[in-house]
Amino acid sequence: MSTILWLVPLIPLIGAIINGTIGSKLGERLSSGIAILSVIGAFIAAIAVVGGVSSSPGHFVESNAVAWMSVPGTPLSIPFSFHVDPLNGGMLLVITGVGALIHIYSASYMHGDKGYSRYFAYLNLFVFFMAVLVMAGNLPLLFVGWEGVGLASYLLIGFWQEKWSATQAAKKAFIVNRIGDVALLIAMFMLYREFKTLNLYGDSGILTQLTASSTFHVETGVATAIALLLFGGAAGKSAQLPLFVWLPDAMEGPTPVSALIHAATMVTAGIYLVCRFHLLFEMSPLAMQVVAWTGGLTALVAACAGVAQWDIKKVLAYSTVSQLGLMFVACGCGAFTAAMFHVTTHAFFKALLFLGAGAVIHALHGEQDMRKMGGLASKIKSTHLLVLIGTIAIAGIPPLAGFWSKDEILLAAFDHNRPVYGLAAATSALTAFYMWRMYMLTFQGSSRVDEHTAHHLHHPDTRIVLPLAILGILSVIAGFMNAPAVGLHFYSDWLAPVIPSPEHSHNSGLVMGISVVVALVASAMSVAKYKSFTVGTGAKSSPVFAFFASALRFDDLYAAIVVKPLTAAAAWSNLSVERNGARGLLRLGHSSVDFVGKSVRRWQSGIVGDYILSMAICLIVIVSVVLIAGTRGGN
Amino acid sequence: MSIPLNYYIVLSMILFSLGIAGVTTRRNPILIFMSIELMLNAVNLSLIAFGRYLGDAGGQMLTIFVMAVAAAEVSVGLGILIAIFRTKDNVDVDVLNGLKG
Amino acid sequence: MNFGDIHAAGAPILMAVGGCVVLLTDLASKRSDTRKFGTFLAILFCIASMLCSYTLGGQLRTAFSNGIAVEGLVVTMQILLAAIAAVTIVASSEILQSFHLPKGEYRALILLASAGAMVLVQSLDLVNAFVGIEIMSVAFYVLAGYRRAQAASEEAGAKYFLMGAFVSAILLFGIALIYGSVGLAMKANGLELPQGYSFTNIVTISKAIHQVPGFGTSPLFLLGAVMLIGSLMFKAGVAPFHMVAPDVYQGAPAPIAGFLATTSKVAAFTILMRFFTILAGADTGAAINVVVIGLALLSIIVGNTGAANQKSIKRLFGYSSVAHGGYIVLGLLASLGTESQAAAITAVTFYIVAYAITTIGSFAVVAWLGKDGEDADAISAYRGLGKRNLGAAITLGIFLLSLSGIPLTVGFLTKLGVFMALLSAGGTWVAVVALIGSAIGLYAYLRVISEMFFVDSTQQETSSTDGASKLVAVSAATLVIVMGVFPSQALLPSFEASVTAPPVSGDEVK
Amino acid sequence: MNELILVIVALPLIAAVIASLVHEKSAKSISIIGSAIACLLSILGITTGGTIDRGFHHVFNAPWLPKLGLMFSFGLDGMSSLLVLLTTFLTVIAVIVIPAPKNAVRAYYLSILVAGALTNVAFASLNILLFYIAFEAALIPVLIAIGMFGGGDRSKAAIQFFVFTVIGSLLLLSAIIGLRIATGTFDYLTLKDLVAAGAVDPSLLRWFAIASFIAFATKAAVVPLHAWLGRAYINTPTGMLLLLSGAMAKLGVYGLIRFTLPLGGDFAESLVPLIVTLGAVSVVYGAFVAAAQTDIKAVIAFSSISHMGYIVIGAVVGDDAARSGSVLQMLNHGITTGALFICCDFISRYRGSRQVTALGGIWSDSPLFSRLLLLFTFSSVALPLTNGFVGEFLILLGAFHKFPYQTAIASAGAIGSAVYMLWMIQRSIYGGSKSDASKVISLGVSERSVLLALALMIIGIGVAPSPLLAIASDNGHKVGAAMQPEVK
Repeated sequence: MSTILWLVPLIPLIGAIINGTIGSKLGERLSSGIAILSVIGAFIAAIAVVGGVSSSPGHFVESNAVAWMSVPGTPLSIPFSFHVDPLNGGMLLVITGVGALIHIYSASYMHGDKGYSRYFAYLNLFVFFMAVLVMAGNLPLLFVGWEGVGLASYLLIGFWQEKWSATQAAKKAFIVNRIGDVALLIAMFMLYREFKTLNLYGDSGILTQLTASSTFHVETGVATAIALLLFGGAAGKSAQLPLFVWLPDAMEGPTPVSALIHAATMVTAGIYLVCRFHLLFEMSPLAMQVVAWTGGLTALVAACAGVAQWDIKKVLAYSTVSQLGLMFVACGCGAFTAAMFHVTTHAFFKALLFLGAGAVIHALHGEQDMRKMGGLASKIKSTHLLVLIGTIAIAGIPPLAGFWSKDEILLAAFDHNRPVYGLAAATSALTAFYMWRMYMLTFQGSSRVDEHTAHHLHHPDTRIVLPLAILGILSVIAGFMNAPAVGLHFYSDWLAPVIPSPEHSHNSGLVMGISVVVALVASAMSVAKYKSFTVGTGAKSSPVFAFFASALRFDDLYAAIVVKPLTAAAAWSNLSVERNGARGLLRLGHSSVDFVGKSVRRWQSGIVGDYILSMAICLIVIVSVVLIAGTRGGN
Repeated sequence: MSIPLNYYIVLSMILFSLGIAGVTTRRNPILIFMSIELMLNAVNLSLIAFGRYLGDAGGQMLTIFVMAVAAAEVSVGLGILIAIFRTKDNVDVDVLNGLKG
Repeated sequence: MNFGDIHAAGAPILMAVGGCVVLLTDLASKRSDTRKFGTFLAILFCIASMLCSYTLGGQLRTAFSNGIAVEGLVVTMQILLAAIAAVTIVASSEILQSFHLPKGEYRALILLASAGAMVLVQSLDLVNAFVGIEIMSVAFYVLAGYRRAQAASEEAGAKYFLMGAFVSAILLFGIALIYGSVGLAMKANGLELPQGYSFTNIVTISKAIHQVPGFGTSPLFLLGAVMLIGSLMFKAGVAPFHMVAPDVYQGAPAPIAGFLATTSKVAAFTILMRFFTILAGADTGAAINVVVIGLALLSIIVGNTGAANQKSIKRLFGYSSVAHGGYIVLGLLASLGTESQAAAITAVTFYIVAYAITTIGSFAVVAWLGKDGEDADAISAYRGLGKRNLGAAITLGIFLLSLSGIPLTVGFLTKLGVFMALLSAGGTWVAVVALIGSAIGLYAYLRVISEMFFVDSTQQETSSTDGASKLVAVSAATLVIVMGVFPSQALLPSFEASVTAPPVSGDEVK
Repeated sequence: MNELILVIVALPLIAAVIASLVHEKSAKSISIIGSAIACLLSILGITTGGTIDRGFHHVFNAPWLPKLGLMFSFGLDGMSSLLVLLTTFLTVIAVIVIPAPKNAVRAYYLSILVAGALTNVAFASLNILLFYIAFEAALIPVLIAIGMFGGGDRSKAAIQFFVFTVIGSLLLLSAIIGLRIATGTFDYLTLKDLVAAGAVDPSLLRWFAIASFIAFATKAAVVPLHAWLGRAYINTPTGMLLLLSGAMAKLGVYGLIRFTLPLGGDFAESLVPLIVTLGAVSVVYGAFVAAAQTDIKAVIAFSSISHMGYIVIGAVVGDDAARSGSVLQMLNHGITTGALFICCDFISRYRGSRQVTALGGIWSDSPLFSRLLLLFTFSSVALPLTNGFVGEFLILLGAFHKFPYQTAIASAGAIGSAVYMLWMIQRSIYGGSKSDASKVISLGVSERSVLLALALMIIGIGVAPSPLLAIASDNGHKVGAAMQPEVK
């Protein structure tokens, strides 16, 4: 079993290497074939591993450790070792499963692009790093995956590298991620100082020491600091409030990339990390509050921004940020199982929506502005139907998946942190509103598509519709994996060995009722409002709308308080410290030598009389000094 | 011994410092020579005085050396100075300031 | 006046006789071109003098009623002086041709000056020293002004003469005072003159210092000693009596400037070494030591800063000679303080030899690059030399690096020797100042190297006319490198043998 | 065999001499042969062969100036054998990849081979005076290279570089002589035992600690003493720059590990907090200044200040893991920055300019070159699975438990490195392809193989650093477990 564990990351790696090196010579069919097969291979291996996990007594499967970094003479030795248990087993399935679907989808979506094989190489590389991140047996290896996915997202966002905006977005994504990564790095050092090891599992692993907290007491101050730093890392990767600005710009990359990385997998790494260290977070109430409130605020801010976007992919991007905010609300309120369940369901319907949007854009030959869409329902029926399913799911209308997972989060928030529940409820209302707005603007109403594109609409082929269909089915049935109200709690039992399942809360009926009402009312309002939408009338150019459109002006805020001062500091340090300071020192040395030299040269006046005079004077001075010193010294 | 030794020493020191003053203030090379000769003779005086007082022939022997050397020095010096000031109209040591800095 | 005495003073005698012979043969032969023969003759005498002093061996001997003392140190210095004279004569044979100057007198003057220097080097009695200094100086005045047609050389000669005459008067006054004070002190304390020594003999002086209480600080002796040291400092070109060096070295023709710089330094420092050894014992030593260290540091600072962004390269070498004079004095004083006097004096002797080779070489390069009667004095003339005349550029580069004390050159070992002497004598602060001085000096020399190599220029290719000075320069450069890397094989053993006995100090005299 | 080091040093020198005599065409091939053999032999140096003496293998002694106490005494331990390998490796690459300037081919190869050989002497010497002589003599070929073949204001750069570094080393000389007088020997091993036994008076050791720190900090360009680096690196020809930034800058840190800490006595220990703080400041300062540059060579030059900051922290913090990481990072920095400077040289040669504003479109024109450059960039940004990460991670991990704040600041420097490196890459590689044929960077066989070799080393060390770490941990500092976080 432990050797299959190695297959999960290695097959995509081999696929990436093949595509990366000789891909361009293989031609589109073969290179996409290799990429898809390698991810499917990983998916099958993942299924086998998960099977092994559920059958094994300790509910985990470990690989043998291959030495990586070890310094002889010190206790430090970090191996390549993988450990799969129910928590990351579930994620592994999502990553490889959804990944495979998206690979199939992009085979057709990216058809004709000159960097075809390079794209698939990057995509496979991403799956490899994501697998390493999730399955890592120790923190440095997790960090390898953590920055690896950052690298993959940098490469994929900046895939169309002629576009300046694309490379700019890629750079922005990597740097903002790096800020989070540094927080994670420092958390690692603190953990090493506290627990004397970097291994997560095994007898002396950090998590085992945490569970047996009776033998190992960590004062809350240190626990809070580590927890907050971990959350800082998670916020960077999962685009939470201070560091979410990179996700909307990441839409510059190809749509399947947004689907895979910026919806289903990479952005959820932050939640995985927090859930993995849930014991540490539970040790410090302050950290839980911070996580909850940051999640709540991010959700609300992103939802508001989502309402005012005209670009179809930006809407989905802000929706992702908002949903991630909700997941962190769940973590903040102690419902880690609910968070992980929402991660899973969100992966399905958000991937569906993104791929659907991709199909729409593909059909309209790259048009992304919703003001130039409308009335497509009749033209691309299958896509329309599946996007409808996705919209219903995300809007939280029962019986689809979104409702069940979001409801549990609202329930947990309601029990533990009432104000944050308010934020979450408002967010879910807004979510329903802007998702239906997107659906209405694209598929219903009068067609605003210009006749040229409308004339030869590009009908998506099976390789695009098939993944959509599968995701549609999953969005429908996934909800029933964990619907406690209806008595189904398969998912929480599955996670039980790692995260204790939440106790039954008595007011689940009330919360469920509220959320259903909220969802339906918001959806109805949105449908009514955008049924007959024409470009002129619809666009209320009210200041509030504009304020929301620019993501509450966070970009300008960061430009003012972060980017400008740093560039000024760089310019200052280069100019005044480097040019004048350091080299000024050299000039100072130079000029002082000159000054003394000049006076020496002036003393050398060239007139013999002066020379003899100065010699006489010096002689007299020396004589007097010696006489005084000599006689006084003598007696 | 009619005149005590330190009278001679003081006299020679006075002559010596007069010589130094002459060398430093005068600008005509000939006068500078004369001042240097004055200094040398001041030294001769003190040598003779010491020799006489110590009853040792060393002082006189050195004085003779001094005179011989002074003669050689002056002859060479005059040769050089004449070579220089043949072309220049006024005889002024301060003219020699080509080499400086 | 037995044969032993003549043998002891053989070296200077041979040089003096050589001078006269060269002068006479020049007069006798009508044919204008006696260059080959005259040079050969002069070199023959130099070699003879070298052999004569080498055969004296290392152990101590006095001659001419203790007027002169010959020992390892003196032998080494005499060989060095003879070598310098020979090399200068060889180096300047072609340049005299281009200057249209008479060659006979020139060689005679060089030999005579060197003879004077040798007399000074081996003198034990101050009178001998005075005579030696005068012979050397008078020859120097004429040599400095040898190129009468050129105003600069004339001016150099005149200046050197005026200052030289003044300083020799001061020297003489010093000797007179010492003569008087020693005589009076001996008479007052009832000590009679040691058999066969005169009052002005260094041995008597040291006997007076050691045996007459309070003599070391008596005003008369102190005045005399200071005057003596001051005038010797002038000859050695140590600040504040350094004004002569830059002007004269710039004015005088290049090979002559080289000769002046090295011979006066070698002679002056040897007699200073002898004088300081006897002073070191006396309590006057403390006062004079402090003052002389002050002078040394002053000359290091003055020499190095003066050399920074100089316009003329000969003047730069002038200032560098002031700085190195300072280092030698520091090495001298530090070495006398320590108990391992012999090793320390070896280090100082090695420094003097190394400095002589480097200076001769440097001025030889300046002469080598000179054309149609002008030696390349302005540093701007060296711009881009690396491209035009790589050989000359590398040679000069080696000398500059050696002057700044960069490893793998002999300059580094000398700097190392001085620092070791200083630090072992406990002079840490003095060492720090010396350190800063050598850094400033490095900056000054580097500017020349950068002019030669790092700046490209439009000047055309220079044809090197002067084969002889080229030979001297290149051989000096190789010597600088060889001595820098393997000094023990090259020269040190000869020192080892020569400086067995430290210069005579009063105590073993009855 | 003991004469191994002598052969490693002598071979390039002999090659240099032959190259300077023979015709220009074959000068390059001779230099390559000479330095390549030396490089292979230095691989042999890593194995512990020849006579062993107190932790050093291949020990070799021969008198040079016995009276002065100056001996040819060589010895290698893990750290110095790695650095010797790095130096010879960089020499080979510098000779192969970078074409010599037209007018002075022989002088160019001469300066590189001599600089490499002298640096190796410094790394392998067990006599502190021999170390000092090599330490300073190695500056001469660099001075000549900068001066004769350098860029714009090369003469000012050459002088400032030389004078600044020599002043630092003069202090070191005075300290070395102080030790010699107190103990009567220049031999490192006896000195080390004497100091350990407390037989040397502390005030002298204090002066040695201060003076040697200043000299080595100047060489390693720690912030206040880094003034010479900016102008010097920009104006140095790339071939010599590989050696200057790759190997010679490491002499500074090597000196700290080898001489300042062991011989500096307990005063050197009290200096450590200051050095670590300066290291952290260098990291941040280097990042800031690099971000403000428009010339890509300047960006890489100032990034070296940042990287050296990490290495210095690792070297002095006294933790075994951090020190081994620091030694490995010296190797990594040599490889990565060397590769970046080579790419920089290609760009300026094919595109005619190093200014970022004039570049762009290299990605589509020359695919292989730009992908390799991207890999080198990410190695410089310390991306995991590249060599940069391993060194940096170990340094920061080891340094954290004693200096948490400085380490936090230093790790924030990683953000800075991402900012300026990616900003440089974005403007120089990506963007519209201005593909006229002359500007396409076409790599010859040798250039391609060198860059690929460097790329392989970057990934190789990133994935499997343990063998190198094992060698690197043998650096003469067997510190007791106390310094480690005590393992329960």
